[in-house]
Amino acid sequence: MSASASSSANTPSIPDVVIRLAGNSQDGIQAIGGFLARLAGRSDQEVMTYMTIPSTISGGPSIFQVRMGSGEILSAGDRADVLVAFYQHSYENHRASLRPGGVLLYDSDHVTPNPDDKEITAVGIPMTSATVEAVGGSSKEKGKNIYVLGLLTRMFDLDVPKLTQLIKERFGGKSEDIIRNALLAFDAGYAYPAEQLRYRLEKSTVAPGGRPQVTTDGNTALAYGLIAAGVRHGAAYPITPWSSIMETLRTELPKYGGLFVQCEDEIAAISTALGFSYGGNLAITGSSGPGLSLKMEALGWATMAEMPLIVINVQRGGPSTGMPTNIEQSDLMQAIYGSHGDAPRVVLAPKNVEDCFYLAMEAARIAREYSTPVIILSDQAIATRIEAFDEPDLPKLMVNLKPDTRPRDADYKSYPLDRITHHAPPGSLMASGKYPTVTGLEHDELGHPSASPAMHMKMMAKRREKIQALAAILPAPELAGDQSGEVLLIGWGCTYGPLREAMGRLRAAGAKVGHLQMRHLNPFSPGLAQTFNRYKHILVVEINDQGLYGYGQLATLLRATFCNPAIESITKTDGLTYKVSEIVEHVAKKIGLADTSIGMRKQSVLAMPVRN
Amino acid sequence: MSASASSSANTPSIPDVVIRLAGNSQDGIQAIGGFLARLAGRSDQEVMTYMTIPSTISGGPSIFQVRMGSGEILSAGDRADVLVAFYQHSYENHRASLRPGGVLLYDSDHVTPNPDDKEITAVGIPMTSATVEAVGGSSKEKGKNIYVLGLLTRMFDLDVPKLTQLIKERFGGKSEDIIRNALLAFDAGYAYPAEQLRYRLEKSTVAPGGRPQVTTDGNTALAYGLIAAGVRHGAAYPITPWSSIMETLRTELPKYGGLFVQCEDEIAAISTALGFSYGGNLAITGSSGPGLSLKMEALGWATMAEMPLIVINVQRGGPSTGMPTNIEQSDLMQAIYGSHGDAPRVVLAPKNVEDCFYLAMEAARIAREYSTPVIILSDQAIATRIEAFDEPDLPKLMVNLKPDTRPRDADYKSYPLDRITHHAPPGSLMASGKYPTVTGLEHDELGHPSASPAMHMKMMAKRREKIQALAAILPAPELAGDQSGEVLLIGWGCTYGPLREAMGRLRAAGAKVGHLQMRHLNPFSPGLAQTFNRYKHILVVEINDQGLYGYGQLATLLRATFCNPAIESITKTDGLTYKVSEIVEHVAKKIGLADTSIGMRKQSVLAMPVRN
Amino acid sequence: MSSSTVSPAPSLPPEASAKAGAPLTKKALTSDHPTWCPGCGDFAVLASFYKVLEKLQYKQENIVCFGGIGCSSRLPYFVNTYGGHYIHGRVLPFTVGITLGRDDLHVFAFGGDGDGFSIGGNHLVHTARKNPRMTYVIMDNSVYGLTKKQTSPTSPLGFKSKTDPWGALDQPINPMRTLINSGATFVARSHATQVNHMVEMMHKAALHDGFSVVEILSECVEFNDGAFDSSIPRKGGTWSTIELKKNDGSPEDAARHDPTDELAAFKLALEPWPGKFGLFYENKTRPTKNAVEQKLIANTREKTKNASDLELLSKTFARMR
Amino acid sequence: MSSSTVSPAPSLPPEASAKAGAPLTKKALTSDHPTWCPGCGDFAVLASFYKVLEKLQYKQENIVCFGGIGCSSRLPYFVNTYGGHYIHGRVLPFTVGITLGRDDLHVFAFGGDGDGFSIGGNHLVHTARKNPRMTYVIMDNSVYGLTKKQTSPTSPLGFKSKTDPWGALDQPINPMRTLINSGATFVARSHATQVNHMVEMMHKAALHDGFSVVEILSECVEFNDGAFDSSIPRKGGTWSTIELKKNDGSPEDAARHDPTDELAAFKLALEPWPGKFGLFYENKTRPTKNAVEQKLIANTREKTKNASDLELLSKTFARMR
Ligand SMILES: Cc1ncc(C[n+]2csc(CCOP(=O)(O)OP(=O)(O)O)c2C)c(N)n1
Ligand SMILES: Cc1ncc(C[n+]2csc(CCOP(=O)(O)OP(=O)(O)O)c2C)c(N)n1
Ligand code: SF4
Ligand code: SF4
Ligand SMILES: [Mg+2]
Ligand SMILES: [Mg+2]
Repeated sequence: MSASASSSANTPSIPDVVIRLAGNSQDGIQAIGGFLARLAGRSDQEVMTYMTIPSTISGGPSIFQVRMGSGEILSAGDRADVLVAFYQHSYENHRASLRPGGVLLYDSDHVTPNPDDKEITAVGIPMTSATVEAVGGSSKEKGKNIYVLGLLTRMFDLDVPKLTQLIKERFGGKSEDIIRNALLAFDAGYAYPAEQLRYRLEKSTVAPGGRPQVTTDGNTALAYGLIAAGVRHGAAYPITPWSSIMETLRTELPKYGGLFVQCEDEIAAISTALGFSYGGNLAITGSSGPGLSLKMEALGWATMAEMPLIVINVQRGGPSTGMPTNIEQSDLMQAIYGSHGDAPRVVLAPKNVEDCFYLAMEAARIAREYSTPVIILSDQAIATRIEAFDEPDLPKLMVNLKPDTRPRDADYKSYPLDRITHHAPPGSLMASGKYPTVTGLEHDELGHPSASPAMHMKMMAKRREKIQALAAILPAPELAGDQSGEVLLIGWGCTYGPLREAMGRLRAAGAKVGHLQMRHLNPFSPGLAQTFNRYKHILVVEINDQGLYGYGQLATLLRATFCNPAIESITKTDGLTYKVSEIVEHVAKKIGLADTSIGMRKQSVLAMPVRN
Repeated sequence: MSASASSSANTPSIPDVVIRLAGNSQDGIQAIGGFLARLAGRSDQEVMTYMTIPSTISGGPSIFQVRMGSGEILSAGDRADVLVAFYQHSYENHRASLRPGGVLLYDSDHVTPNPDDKEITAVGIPMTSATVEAVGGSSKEKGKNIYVLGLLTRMFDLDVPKLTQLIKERFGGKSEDIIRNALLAFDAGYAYPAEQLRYRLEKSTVAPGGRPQVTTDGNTALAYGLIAAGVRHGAAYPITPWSSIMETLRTELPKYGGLFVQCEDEIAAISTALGFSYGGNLAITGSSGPGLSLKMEALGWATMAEMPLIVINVQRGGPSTGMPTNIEQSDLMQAIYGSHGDAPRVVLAPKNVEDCFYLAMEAARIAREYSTPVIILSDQAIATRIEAFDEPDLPKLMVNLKPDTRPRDADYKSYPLDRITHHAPPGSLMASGKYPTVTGLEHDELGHPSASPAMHMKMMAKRREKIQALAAILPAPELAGDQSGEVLLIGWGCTYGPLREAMGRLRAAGAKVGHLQMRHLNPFSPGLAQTFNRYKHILVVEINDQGLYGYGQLATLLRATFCNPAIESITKTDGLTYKVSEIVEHVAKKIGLADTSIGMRKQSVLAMPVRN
Repeated sequence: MSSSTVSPAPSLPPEASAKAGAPLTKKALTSDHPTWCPGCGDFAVLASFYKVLEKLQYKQENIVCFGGIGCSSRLPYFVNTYGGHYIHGRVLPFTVGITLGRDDLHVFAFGGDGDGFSIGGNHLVHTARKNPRMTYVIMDNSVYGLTKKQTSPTSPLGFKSKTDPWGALDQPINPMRTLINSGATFVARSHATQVNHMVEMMHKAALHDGFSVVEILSECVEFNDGAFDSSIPRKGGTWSTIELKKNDGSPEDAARHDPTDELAAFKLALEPWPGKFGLFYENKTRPTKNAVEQKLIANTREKTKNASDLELLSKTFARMR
Repeated sequence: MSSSTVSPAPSLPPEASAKAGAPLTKKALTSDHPTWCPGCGDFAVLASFYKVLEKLQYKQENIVCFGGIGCSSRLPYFVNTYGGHYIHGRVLPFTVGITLGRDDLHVFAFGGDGDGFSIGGNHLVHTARKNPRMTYVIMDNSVYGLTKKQTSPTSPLGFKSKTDPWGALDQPINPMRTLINSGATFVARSHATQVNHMVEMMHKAALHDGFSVVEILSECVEFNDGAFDSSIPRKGGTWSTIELKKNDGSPEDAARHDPTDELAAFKLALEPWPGKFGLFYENKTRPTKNAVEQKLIANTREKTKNASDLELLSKTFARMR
């Protein structure tokens, strides 16, 4: 390790750092990660986190990784600069994730590293005993995580007042003792003498948006996006990783005069949500994989009855119960085609945590304007990771919705063939004296059942054409990088960051590469065919299976739609988010790029020569 | 009308005839149609029927159409030669279906036809009063249908002994009175003096298969195909038009020592069926549209656990409750992609009634050999129509299945990575002393849950590769007509007959046209890409919606797989089977064929000059 | 509910209010012509329901009628109010969403024995334990009518159907027992041949502040002809109604039924077929889900000091800084 | 069943038969190490189940254990017999297929309160009315454990969970009442802190010829700590078991419980929390679905004069000529 200065003038300055905390799920490593992430947010720095959840019930090994710093941070980092290892297994399982020149901070009460390993700097600190000593009494090693937070704060010269403020906020509801103990642990970690470990994180180069940054995870952003959109009603059944959205809404909606119902199963849940919507209260239901499979029949009703509804699927590893705590993007086909019959509906996917907020608002708007169910396909990675972004401009954005029970004119029809359906909720007086019927049977313009062949054709067209009308006015997805060239990288959902970074590295290596993250998956935005024609290879990168014919799910849809043989797939099903390097290597192989390491940080920043 | 001879030597001989019976659903017109169809079968004639079911509960207008004669009969006929009209509404709604020169037989007790209509021959017969007179007593006009059967028997010189035998068989279980009344009505109809109406159906030109013909509908053929395949267990919940399969199996299986369970809903049904399969008893469940949507979660489990299972979907008009008594082919995408996660499974579609029998057998074989769920996509048209075909060679075909509980060697694994899974059912002794686990969680080779990224990748591949292995050995679909040329017509399910006839008419008009009916929809048979390359246009004809991008469901899949822009769609959603002329006109427009009427029978055969 | 400060208010149906000069008549309420088979018991249920609405005189636009799937579930098509047809077996959770989201409406759900006790059985139980303010009418014909004669969960042992040509083999459920056990706060039983009784039961049910269920034996003349003759006097059956306690201290009163006594209701339900008709059980004290959730909202709003939506959400985001 | 000629035979579990020289031991039955949280009540249920199997000495390869989804539903992984893990709430219809298809097996289903009473509630009722020969063990911790603390259908009013931070608002179900009403022919209640009692109840359940259910209060130490203390003597609670009638004519016997008396069982179920433990209800006379269907098969086979499959199917096709 080359950095050595101890005075602040000589402290090496680094653009960003990747810290991996490895322990067991009970150790509160999520908490340290959360503090660091929120601190970054409050310091106008960029931040992204990544965590694993043990699939066993009683805890088990768990990690939390946080990347923070200046510049645009798009992924949580393929490899780490700092590894904090609480146990021997943490050390052994995660040593390889450390970049050469990186720093291993290990709990010398529990870990014995390999003494011959000279590639990294290993620093042993008696985290457990030091914590017990600092805090004393009954709480024992419980503050170990806060001790480590203190250590890292000193190491990267982080903002102490802000952090202690965060600690106080976090433990605010609890007893004074708890806050005091936490601060004792923090101070002890901060005071640990390791003068060789001193860095300074560069200030953000991203122009601050003029708005303060907020730091949160994708599920929270989705929930509050719905609230901002005016959604006040919902119903669901718990399932990982969906549950936290319903927990947030169940707790929050009553504050807004709304209501969230926990139902006996997912079928009851979507039914109750549809009942809310029918009553004029645009509603939301959601689940993860298995729960979505149960909603398919009722979702078909929503299409047939033309009932607005928002459905969230926080995707996890499938099929069946699959890998409940892992990431996968394998529910796209089901989102579009899972119900029997031709049942067109809208499918959207957020590209990151911030987008969860805005896409939730868009979903609500589309559901209302087009009287259609809208499925939001989030995923386990976006749901659980923490990012910092500009606080939304709420006064501008917030929507106020109420059932529209104004009287309707005598020519009111619930299913007019020449207009998009907008239901009159009960309570609306009908000048005609005839009250409308809503049904999952094929029906005429007044909603009365009809088995007329001609009517079925017309109503099928009506339901299709409104979605086509929506398609026509969708914004084209943002095309980054080269606007034409060798490779167009396409992704959806959580692959946004790694793809954008991969694009950067490939361009740095001389390839002409563009990147397009698709947020509108059904219907597609206009103009894609033309964009595709400008590239030699269109590589669709997804976390799902290659399918019987070699194509992932979005790739299959794009090929069917555009019949462009340049569309190919990069897929994987290991339950983990893409590393930038995985993508770069795939693309390099495809286009015969020899040196894929350009732009890749091989050595840890911590090992770099002093730059100022 | 030109035919006039009354002596049998001068009786005009006709190749085939289309008779449409129109009345109300209580009139027993299905029964007349059924008798005619079965008579044709017993006379080694070809036959095909078509019927509508009223969508109201308390009956209503209904038709039954039967086409019988020599030569290959592939569809029930676009237009009729004879229309039997019981009521004024029957006459008014169906007059247009009669070809010029055709014969209208109307019940003069109820119908007054337009006296100015000279295009057809209208013959009034007091069907109601004649029946009452013939039968007398309490049964009143109940025998009207049998009276009409007698009329038609005389008119087309049908086999009286065979028909009276059929009548006796049909009413066999009932009282002697009923049989006597039926025969009285039959004789009265037969005796009706209408000497101008005499024809003779030509003997079949199709070489008899050496086996007697049987006559039945698609649902029955499916049920007995399963029994021939050795399937002895099943579970389901009623829904139209699926129910008759479960009713047949519930009644028949106990005779074979088997068992069919009526469950509380479709989820319980597939679960019980999977329990049977797990016990080593290959089982079947089924439903129609809405019920299939409910089975999606459990179907995913079947893929993950690699459990053999047969699932029948008798498709009807969708989405949602849709058009329950109409035909649609809109559940294909759901069959393949309806479950969350990447859950590959096999999807087959019978092309006609006979094929129902053989495809059921194939489905059972695939399910067992590949330990996979197999979905059979039948449809309302095939399910309810009657066809005649060679009796299957049962001694050769029948399969005997028993749970295979032989002891398993010490190296037994339920999910070996190097072989296809074949479960050991409970009762099989394990030499290893370790008993296997079956689960919907991702698992290792022994079936124990695993969240290992590498294992998930491998098991995903295992489940995919076995389906790919099946694909490799599937027979290529039979390619009829021109083996290369302008147009390849592709269809699946009930469109087989109309497509084959349309191909004939188009070729007669000079176009180079081939036809390929796909029975294996997931995975596809090998060699399709090469076949497709030999045609300028590949037109996929389906009874479903054109989708957001202009393609029906099979067309979408073929385009995605082969990226061949020549693949286009012909679709419709009127809830009715294709008429040959609809297809011919579409294709003619596509390839600029002017005269599409070549090969089309414009005049009724009944109006043609005497040929011998 | 330890932190509650607002006390739970009853969620009584909004005051019945006739439109000035336009009383709600059968004529106004009549919609499509029913598609049932001639003689079907459901006609009488419909006729009685019209009468109930005429009695209640709710605003027409505030009435909602929904059905599941089945012959009986089609009833809402024939009533000119808001309403429709949901999917098979799920009409209860759907109508729960309507009533909980709109306290100003009068919500009625309709269905058959298959819809309610087979595929929908679980929703019945969980709806009942929530006790939403709404009325559910089950037309029990002890058969699957619309799908043409399969065994239903109320078909008696030995009933010959297309799925049990030799007679039903599985023990049927006892609807009254099932309903009482579910926790429904109003449980009554009636018969499609007894219009006045049906009207009385449905009327009481509609006025009940909670989840009220009326099960009506309604003959399927097509597929279960004569099923309920044993309770039709003109067919030689006995029509036996439940006499309710008057609490008049009279000796006869001891033998009368106290509908608030769950165990007594359960015992009544165990009486042999065809059993009694009338009000089996009623609980007027359990608060409705409507009231409980409204109270939660009121308590929560009180804590937020009635902050505006914007203020609330802004505060939340401020905490995420 | 009017045409029955073969009389219904009991479908008793196949004779327990130890393998020569290799008695079924806990060691042989132990599989993967349980992944439950230390202290979870389910450990004791597992230990008791081992003991039951040791007592029964069924052939190891003829035992099948299946779970739904939930912490408790994972129990089958830890038992070295045939078995596994189905989907959430549907383990009963799945195991119904196993037992009806294979009369030689001993089938056990396991699940939690969410799995069994929430999403799976309807399957419980319809399985019970079929009365298949099998045993169902419900580990009730009154919370959703695996998904980390949401309100379950047995969570008491006021229980604070992630979905009811202010305390549960919906009336919980009463499991014993629900089970008795379902028509299950054996209904017992036990407690994970009482190993001997659990063993006794599960053992009796396994020997019952029909659908037997044992509900076990099994504490979730992670998310519902102390929930069942009121029935744990060493935590100051009362452990009160049901004394069964001995029919010895003694005066004490009058006060004892007759488990064949449904109304008495129902009354017992209404006792206030924590109530009694033991056998609530037992019906030894209702034939099992296994027996009823076997009888149907036997009757039908008799009518076909035991024709071979080929003969039968050939005849059918001959009729279609
Ligand atoms: C998911 C689903 N399964 C099955 C059906 C078919 N189905 C329609 S109505 C019905 C049952 C009808 O019985 P019931 O509810 O008693 O009503 P009834 O017709 O007797 O009034 C069934 C099984 C369906 N529409 N949807
Ligand atoms: C269809 C479906 N919905 C939801 C879930 C998520 N889920 C898994 S277990 C469970 C409930 C667990 O509670 P319980 O059955 O009481 O078992 P416990 O963990 O408490 O033993 C839920 C909701 C799922 N796996 N599948
Ligand atoms: S089938 Fe039965 S329930 Fe349905 S309408 Fe006809 S009589 Fe009524
Ligand atoms: S979460 Fe609760 S039920 Fe699950 S294993 Fe832990 S203690 Fe047991
Ligand atoms: Mg019914
Ligand atoms: Mg639980």
